[in-house]
Amino acid sequence: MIEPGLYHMLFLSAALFFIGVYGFFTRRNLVTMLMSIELILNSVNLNFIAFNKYLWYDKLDGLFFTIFIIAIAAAEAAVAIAIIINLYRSHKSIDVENAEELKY
Amino acid sequence: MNDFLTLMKPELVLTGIIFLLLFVKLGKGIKNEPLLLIIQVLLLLNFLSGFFFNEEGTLFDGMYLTTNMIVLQKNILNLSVYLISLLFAGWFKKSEHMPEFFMLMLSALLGMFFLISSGNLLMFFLALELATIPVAAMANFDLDKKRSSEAAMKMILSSAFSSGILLFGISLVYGATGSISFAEIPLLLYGTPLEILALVFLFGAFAFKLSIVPFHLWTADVYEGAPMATTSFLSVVSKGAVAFVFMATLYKVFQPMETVWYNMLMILSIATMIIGNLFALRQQNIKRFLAFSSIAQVGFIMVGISSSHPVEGVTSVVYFILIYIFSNLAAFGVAAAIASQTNKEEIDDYKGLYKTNPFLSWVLALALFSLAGIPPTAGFFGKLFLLTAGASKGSYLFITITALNMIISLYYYLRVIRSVFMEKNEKPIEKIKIEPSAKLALIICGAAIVLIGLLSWIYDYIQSLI
Amino acid sequence: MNLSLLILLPLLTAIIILLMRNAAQVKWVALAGAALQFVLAFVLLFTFREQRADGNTAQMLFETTYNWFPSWGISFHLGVDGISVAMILLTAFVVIAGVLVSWNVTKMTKEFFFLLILLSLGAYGFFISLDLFILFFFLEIAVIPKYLLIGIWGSGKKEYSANKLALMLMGGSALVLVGMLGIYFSGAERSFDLMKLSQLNISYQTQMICFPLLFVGFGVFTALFPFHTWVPDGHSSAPTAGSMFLAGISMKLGGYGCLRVATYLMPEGAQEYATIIIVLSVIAILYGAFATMMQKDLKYINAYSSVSHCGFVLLGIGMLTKTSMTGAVMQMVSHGLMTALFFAVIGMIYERTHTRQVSEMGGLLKRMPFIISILFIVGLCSLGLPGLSGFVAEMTVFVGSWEHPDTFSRVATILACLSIVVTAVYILRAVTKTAMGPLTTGFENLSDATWNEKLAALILVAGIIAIGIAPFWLNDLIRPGAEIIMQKISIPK
Amino acid sequence: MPNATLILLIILLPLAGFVMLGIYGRKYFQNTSGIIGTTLMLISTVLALYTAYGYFFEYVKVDGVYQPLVPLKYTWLQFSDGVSIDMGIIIDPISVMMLVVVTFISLMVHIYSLGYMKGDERFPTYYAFLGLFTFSMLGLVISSNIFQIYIFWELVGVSSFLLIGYYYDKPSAVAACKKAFIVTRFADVGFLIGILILSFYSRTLDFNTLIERLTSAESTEFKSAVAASFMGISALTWGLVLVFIGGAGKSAMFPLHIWLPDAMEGPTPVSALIHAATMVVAGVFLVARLFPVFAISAPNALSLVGYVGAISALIAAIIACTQTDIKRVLAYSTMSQIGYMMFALGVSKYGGEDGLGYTASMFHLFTHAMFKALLFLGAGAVIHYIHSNEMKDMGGLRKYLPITHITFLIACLAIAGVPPFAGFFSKEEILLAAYQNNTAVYWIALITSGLTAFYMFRLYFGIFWNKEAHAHGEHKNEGGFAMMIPLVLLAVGASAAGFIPFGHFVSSDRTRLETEFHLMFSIAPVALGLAGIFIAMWMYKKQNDRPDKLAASLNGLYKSAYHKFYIDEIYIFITRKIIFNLIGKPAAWFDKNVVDGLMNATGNSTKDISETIKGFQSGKVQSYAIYFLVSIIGLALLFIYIWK
Amino acid sequence: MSGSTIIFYLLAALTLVSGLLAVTTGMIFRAAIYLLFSLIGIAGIYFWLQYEFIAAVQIIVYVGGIVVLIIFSIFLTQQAGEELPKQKMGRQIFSALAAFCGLALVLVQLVQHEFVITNGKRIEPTVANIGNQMLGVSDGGYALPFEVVSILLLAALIGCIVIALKSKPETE
Repeated sequence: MIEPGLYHMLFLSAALFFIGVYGFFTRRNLVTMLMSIELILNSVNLNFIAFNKYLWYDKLDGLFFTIFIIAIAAAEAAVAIAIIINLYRSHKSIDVENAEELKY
Repeated sequence: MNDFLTLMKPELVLTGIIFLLLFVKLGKGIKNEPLLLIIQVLLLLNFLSGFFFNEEGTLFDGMYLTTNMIVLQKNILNLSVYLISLLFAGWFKKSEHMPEFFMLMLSALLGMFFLISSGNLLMFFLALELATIPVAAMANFDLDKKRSSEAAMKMILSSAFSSGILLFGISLVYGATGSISFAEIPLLLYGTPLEILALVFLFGAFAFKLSIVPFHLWTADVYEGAPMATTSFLSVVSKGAVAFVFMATLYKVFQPMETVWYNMLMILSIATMIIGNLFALRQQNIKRFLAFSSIAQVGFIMVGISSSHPVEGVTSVVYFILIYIFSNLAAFGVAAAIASQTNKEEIDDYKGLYKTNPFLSWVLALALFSLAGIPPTAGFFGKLFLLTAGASKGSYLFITITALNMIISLYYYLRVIRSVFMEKNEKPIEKIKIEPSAKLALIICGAAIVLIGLLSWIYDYIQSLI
Repeated sequence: MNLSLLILLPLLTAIIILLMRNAAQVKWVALAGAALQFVLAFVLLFTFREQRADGNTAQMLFETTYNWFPSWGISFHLGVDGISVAMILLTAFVVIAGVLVSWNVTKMTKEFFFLLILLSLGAYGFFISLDLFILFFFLEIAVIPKYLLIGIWGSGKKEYSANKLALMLMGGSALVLVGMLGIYFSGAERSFDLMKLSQLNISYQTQMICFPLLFVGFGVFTALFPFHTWVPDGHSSAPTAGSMFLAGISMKLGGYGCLRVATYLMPEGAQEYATIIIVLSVIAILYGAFATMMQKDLKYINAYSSVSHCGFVLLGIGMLTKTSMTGAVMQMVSHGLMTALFFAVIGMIYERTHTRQVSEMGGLLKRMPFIISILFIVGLCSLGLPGLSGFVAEMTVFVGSWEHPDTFSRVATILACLSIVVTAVYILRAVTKTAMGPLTTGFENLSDATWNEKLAALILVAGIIAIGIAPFWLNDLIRPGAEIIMQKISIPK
Repeated sequence: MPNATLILLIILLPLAGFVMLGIYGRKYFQNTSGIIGTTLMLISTVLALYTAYGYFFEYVKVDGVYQPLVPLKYTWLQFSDGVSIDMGIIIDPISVMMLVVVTFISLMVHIYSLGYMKGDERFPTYYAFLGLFTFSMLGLVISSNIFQIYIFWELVGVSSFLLIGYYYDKPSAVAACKKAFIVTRFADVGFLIGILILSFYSRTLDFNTLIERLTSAESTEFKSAVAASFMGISALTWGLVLVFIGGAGKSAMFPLHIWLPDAMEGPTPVSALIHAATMVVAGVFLVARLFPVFAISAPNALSLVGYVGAISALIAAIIACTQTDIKRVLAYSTMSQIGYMMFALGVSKYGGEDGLGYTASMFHLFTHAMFKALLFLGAGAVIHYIHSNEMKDMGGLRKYLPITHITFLIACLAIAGVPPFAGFFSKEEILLAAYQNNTAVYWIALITSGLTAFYMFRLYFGIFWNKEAHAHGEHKNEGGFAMMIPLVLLAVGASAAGFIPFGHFVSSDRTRLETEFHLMFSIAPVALGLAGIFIAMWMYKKQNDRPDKLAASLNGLYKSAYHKFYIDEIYIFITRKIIFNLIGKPAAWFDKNVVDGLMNATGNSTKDISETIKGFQSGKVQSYAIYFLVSIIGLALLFIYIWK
Repeated sequence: MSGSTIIFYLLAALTLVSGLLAVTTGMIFRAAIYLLFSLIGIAGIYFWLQYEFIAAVQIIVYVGGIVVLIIFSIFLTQQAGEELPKQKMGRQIFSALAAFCGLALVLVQLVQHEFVITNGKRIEPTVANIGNQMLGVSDGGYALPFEVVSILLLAALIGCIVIALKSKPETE
């Protein structure tokens, strides 16, 4: 096993990203879809930190990006959950396949 | 500090209004109707304030920048928000949470202002989120309608997904260049495959917001389910703001990769026009219909953007969006006026509308003609200049396809016209009582649709700001 | 004379019509507007002739330029030469006649006349503009009123026809647009100004691409085969005045565009594509004529015959000689007047008999001598009787075409000549069946034309006869214009 | 120098009549229109006679040659340099002769119609149309420009159309007028193309210039016209042949004659004027007008004229023997006589003695106008009396219609070529010319002249003798003075016109041509004519079964002649089966289904595609995300690896 | 192979495996827990990278905030322990394929790209540095984004309140 470096980080984050993407594609429960989104955002955070750490350590841009992403993620999750709850009230279900009234 | 006040004036005024509303809401003192009037006046003042004390410059180490053109763009958005506040008065008055709606809408607008003024990727991203998340909440404002929450769900999930993609792209740009500043990035881009990949990711996110095919799929569903005010905000303000930024980003930040994004724009714009038109052909619901028509319109905007000419491209796009705002708002306004009284949103319901509601019919006709690009409405000029700008690159095939797409679009716009003016109906929609403010807004829109094109100085004015 | 009057007058009329309260006022305002246009057109004619007689040899007279979108090189550039004057006269004739025959429109009268006047605005604007952009602007302005006229006041499968017409015409103008942009970007200088563009040498490459675009684009308007299918349906579904405008004015926009824009700006392209144009126009002429023979509905007969007659316009242009070009313009004027009159008469007959099927009519001469006499006149004009305008125009085209010495053109001309027999066949079949023979039962109590119909018919007949008897004035008007267009084109001797 | 204004007046007076009566006739001149029309015509005739007198007698010839004069010429429509349609007046022997003939016959018909058409509802319209016709015909004969002649040619055609269809509620009349117009129109296309060819090579449309250029072997125009050829025949010949086709159509030459018999549906005076004396000879006139070009530059074309004329003359004569409708008999006879004039031109040469045929042709035209008009007007009187055209309804009418009988007989003798009536002289000259130049034609002509005598007297005996008449109709008179005066005047003309020394005035090179009378030569035709008369007398003077027997013995020939050699049927086959079914219907079908279908298919397929791809918009937010990602990957691949 | 390397691989494995399980497991509550582990794993990696501040924020916001929120919403909308409905097999395979292709593409590009390294002086991500810059108004200060986010959070708050705190009973 070699010493972990930039590429390890990038691999990790890319893998996480696409795991999240896969989850987003296949999960039928809205909350779990939201969870997949969180994974995606985390993978991006990891990317930023990795680049900041290994390549562009003369500034803290990546780090700040990560902080703000975390904040946004919280806000997004909050609104999403509010919407999901509202949807649950009207549909009595949070299965995404049950919310397909709008189409074609 | 003075700089700060004049340069950030649009944002500051808007923030002021938001907080004013917040206090009003917390105070619980005012009923909907007078409050709406106050809001309308405030928004009008907000719009008018955009004409005074404008300066160009940057703040916060280049994170925030403003030019006369940017002020104009912001003010166009101000104007459309003002018109929305007038047009949907009927719906607002009935709404339980009107102040909140405005707070959300103005927050989103604020987000767009920051978006337009953003000078680095972080601001850009934050502003974009600020411009999106409240809108998702706004989509859910028909609280007791299933469709509304479905629309909101689709919007928040898809936009979260697209944010993920966008962020991934941004992270790649950051990794490749080490900068998030718009001023530095172009100096450090070389068009390597990774950068192309990053560009594609960013492009995808933009495309999502602008509903460019094939990233458009959420659009129609959200437009249909959301309340009409939200839909028109989305289709007009959101789209306008993102288009401005999209253009600025491509022109400035990705300038070294022009050939790549030109080709990308070209194929996607063809796809957007064709798919948007093909779907619009078969729609029955007027909102869904307008959704697809606005997708097709974006295809045209992309033609203008593809000119990559810093003067002609920008001017024609801004000009077109100005016209597009009036046309689309007029169409939505008419649909809203009808829907708010009769709950009818199907095109077939409009049969024989002219008999009972000539005013609405004429405004609708003007709006649709303008969207279709028929002279003497302003849409004709808008489209023509977009095409002219786009044609400067000399791709005949591209322009021909664009021009032919205008025919398909004409076909479905005429379908509505046909319903309204020609077809007979046993039970046409009864005489609609239009809110005075809505009527005012419709008249403004109608007049603008007729006049903007004919008064050529408007175009020159926009150009002079560059 | 200030040419913008020609635009302002209809505009003003249209606005006043919108302000009117009742139908009677609307009609009189429309008539007054149309009459003023008529007068104005004649004033233009006379001042034009006066100027020419005074030795003013400028290519375009009464040029005026207003700034309009200067950043795109667009200006509101107006000016007329003889060809434009001829077309303006035609428009004035058709407009006043169209207003007169629409006197009995009761459904949405205000809107009807508003649209009619709007159409005339488009036509005038088109004919006087010397800037491609505004030319295109006016070209498109004229489409939607037609759509609405057919769709709202039409008959039969009106919605289908209206759609087809609007879409095909817009398709044509889309091609025009592309061609126009091609020219715009090709020259050393970006300009939409026709006069300026004609000075620039547009590259051969561009011409080869843009000429077909522009020609086909305008050709759609003037029923270029195979893009003529909007013509029969559109004309037959339209209300009387609508058909008159459509065939009388609107189809001429295309011919004028082919001439003024496509051929004038791109002579090399015109030469390269002449063969194709000739083939298509001969097909249109013969095929239109034969297809007409099989029609049973009067409006279809006239519509298909318009396809055939407009083929002469395109043939004249395709032959690229001064005379044929002059003939093409004459044919436009002549066909405009004639076909408008034909539709007017058909409308009058239909209003009384409530049928347009030839087989359901007979012996109408007995009941309505005036209308049927006009029908005879217009029929004879259509089949090219000397003394009426059709003859003059067709003969000029023939003589002009014959000036082209190669065998191909010869054969084409001969084939085109053959059409005058077929024309005679279908016109006579229709006219004799309608007018002559025993009177169909049920038509015993039909009345003859009313004052407005008579006036309308007489105005158009006057035009037809004026050209037919004294073609020299029209010829003198058109020929110099045609010569300038032909300047850059050399035919192999 | 003849006065242009006067000549213009000759032409314009009838036009004035047309305009006045056409527009206001039914309002103001219901009963007086006949008088108005006739008066105008009378003035016109007097002026024409005055002009003729002036031209032939007062005007001094130059070197014994009558100069063609152009007292008026106005550029009507300028084409390219030199080529223009001019409206002009040409005055030369044949045009002056025609002026006289047309105005005189027209006047006769005007007068006659006062009686014949009396009480008709559309009396003013009738006179208006007559005026129009006369105007057009006069315009035709004085045309100085080949296009001008075409213009009046068409106008003549349309007035003929209007007059044939005068009884417009009779379906047969409507069919006939249509047929007449269309057939002549078809021929006119030939004329038109001929004009185009001639004008292109001669670079002028003016008759005088054109003749001058195309007859002088040195001129460049002539050289180029001869040099250019198509299918081995020079352009000049083609042009002339095509022009002749136009003439053949109007003059009802085989095979374009089919309209003429049907044209008899018009009022009988009209038939007399248009379809006997004037319009139908326009073709002859046209060939005569261009005669120098034909004779000098394109002898082939001229001999074609000769053969066509001869064949027409013979065929028409055969058919005439079998017809039972008296007007149709006369129509075929007209055709036959015009055939004479045509082949007379065809066998002629240019200049001097050789130009006898030309003179003879014109002479025959002149005399034929008299006697044929007379025949028609006489037939009109009979029809007026009997109300039928069929010979079987007639017989023994000599007692009831004495004046008609006598004048008709004179006319019959004239046409049969019995001396000293007019027809004898002109026909004699024609036969002589044929004999001198072309024997085949001569023999055909000879046979025809016998047949002519036979069928004319078949007619005469059938009408006035044969079976005993029974009381007919309600008028028991001949139709009054109005109808009798023209008969008498024309009878005088038919008797006396032959004594005019025609060659002195009209000849191919406009010099004085002395025509001699060869007694020996005349024996054969006169004998043949008399034989014809006697056979007719034998067969038809009394009612008997000889005609039927003869018909039975000549079954095949008789039947086909009776059916006019099935030419009509061939035409119907061509038009109905070939043009309508094989061209028209497919064209209409093609338009409706293929061209239109394509346009509709474009529209429909757009809709279909739209319907097919709606699945993309599935409403599933996850699918949307998948499309999103897939598109991103696709775009990235495209732009990284493929489209660099 | 040093200890820190092993720790990294362990953390990475934790993150990926629990991430994978979070998106595949059939029980929704378990999914939330796996997500929690995955997020903790990422926090660990931040620690490992010596970005302690970020790690702390990660723990506070994600673990303490978002995951709790998610678990609450699960409780509100779902019976815990209930088996989640499975997606169609075709969709699963296609999604996996698409995700894998994406991954492959991204990785190939990342590996092929020659990253540049700055030659500037390293700034340590200490809390002091971060704090100074976060609220600075000039020279790379992040005051403006900070304000923007605050407005965003306000707006989100308002939105959530309006949407989630619905008083009227469901009518539809």
